[in-house]
Amino acid sequence: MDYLKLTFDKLSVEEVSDLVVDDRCGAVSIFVGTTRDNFEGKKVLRLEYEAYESMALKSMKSICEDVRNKWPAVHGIAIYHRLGNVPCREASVIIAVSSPHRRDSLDAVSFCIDQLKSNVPIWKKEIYEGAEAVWKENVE
Amino acid sequence: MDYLKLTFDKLSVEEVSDLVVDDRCGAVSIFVGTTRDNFEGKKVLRLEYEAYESMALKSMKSICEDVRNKWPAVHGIAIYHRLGNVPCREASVIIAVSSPHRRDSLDAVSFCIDQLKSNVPIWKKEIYEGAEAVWKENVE
Amino acid sequence: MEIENVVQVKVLFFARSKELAGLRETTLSLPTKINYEQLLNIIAVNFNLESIKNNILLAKNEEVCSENRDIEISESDNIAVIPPLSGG
Amino acid sequence: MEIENVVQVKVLFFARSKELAGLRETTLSLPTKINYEQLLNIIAVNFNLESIKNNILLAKNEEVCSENRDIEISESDNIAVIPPLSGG
Repeated sequence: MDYLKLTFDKLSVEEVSDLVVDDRCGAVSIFVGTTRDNFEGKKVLRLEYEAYESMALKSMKSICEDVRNKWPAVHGIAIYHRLGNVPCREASVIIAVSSPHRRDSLDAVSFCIDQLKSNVPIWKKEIYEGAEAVWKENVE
Repeated sequence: MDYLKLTFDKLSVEEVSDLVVDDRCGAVSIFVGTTRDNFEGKKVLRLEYEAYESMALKSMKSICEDVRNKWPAVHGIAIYHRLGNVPCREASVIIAVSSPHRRDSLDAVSFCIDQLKSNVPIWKKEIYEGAEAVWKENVE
Repeated sequence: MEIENVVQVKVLFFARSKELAGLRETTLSLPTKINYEQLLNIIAVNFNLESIKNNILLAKNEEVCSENRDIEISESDNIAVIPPLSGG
Repeated sequence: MEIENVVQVKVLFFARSKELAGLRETTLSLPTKINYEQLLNIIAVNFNLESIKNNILLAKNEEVCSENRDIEISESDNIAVIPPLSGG
């Protein structure tokens, strides 16, 4: 099962993790992206996320399809991304993947976050204390 | 900070994840090992874990030191392992690692679970329905 | 462009492009066939996006368009301006 | 073995070795220096572990002992029998 969501609500690691847990799976690997409180010496007050929602969900679905081709043993995939204001320390994205054995879910979750950063139309604006806000660009 | 625990209580992903979240970190990677409900056609009723506790904690600490040598950017490391009876679907181990950028925590969490399985003196007995219980051996 | 070959499409703006254009979406009349570069120029000129023209992609109906290719445009297509991504 | 060179150590059993030995821990008199192989044999013979002798490791004071080496034994050392691991 694929669980994909764009939401303005606070994300919960437990909730996203629980979606993919399965009796037949011994491993759940999870990635949580959180808001850093500084960038080049500037204090980050909060982040604002926006998405081209319909295209983002399509693109997330396509990541899931790629995962299932690369790691057929993967069972559940959950990709939850928060939109709107995200305060420091809170999660902007949570990805959880379950599989019978650990290697598949570990590799798949790593693939998912890399793909999400490079392909899913979501944008982040960093709001600083005493400096102009900046639309970020993923470079990693 | 290193957070190491062997406990007979139920593990919480949220709790272990929260330990390592930090204002300076943009990434938390988590691995959750759960109980599978079958093995070679036999129904697994539950697992029983035991540890050589003092040696296990030393060995977990040594994994943390290796992580900090390999990935100096890693911030928090939490390794929680449950002991005693673990029902199906519940977590036997949760590992969470935080870092400013995602690659470090993704690689470190994968290293931690591999090292834990091969070096930490913890043992698992699988209790089956209608078949003799078996002490497992990690082979992956 | 002859009038019978012109269709109305919706144009969507996001992030920095939304701020520069000053709007979230609008409609635009386009020929039924257009080169990627031409379309990019029309959008950049009309919506104050020349400063980021080299850093944006165009998507048609939620698929990124290939550059250096002709794009077939139909009535009620959505064209989206996609600045550099920063999700995650 | 002369009596003055003999010390009492604690021996700990875990998992399958605990079940075979029928106990969790005991004490054993050992010489102050002993070869790994000899120690393994003494423990296997005394505690019903011959069936798994080739699959266990010995640890002294929470450190796995190197095989084919002499082990220095002091009063109140802990020797642990370590069956194949299965944590995680």
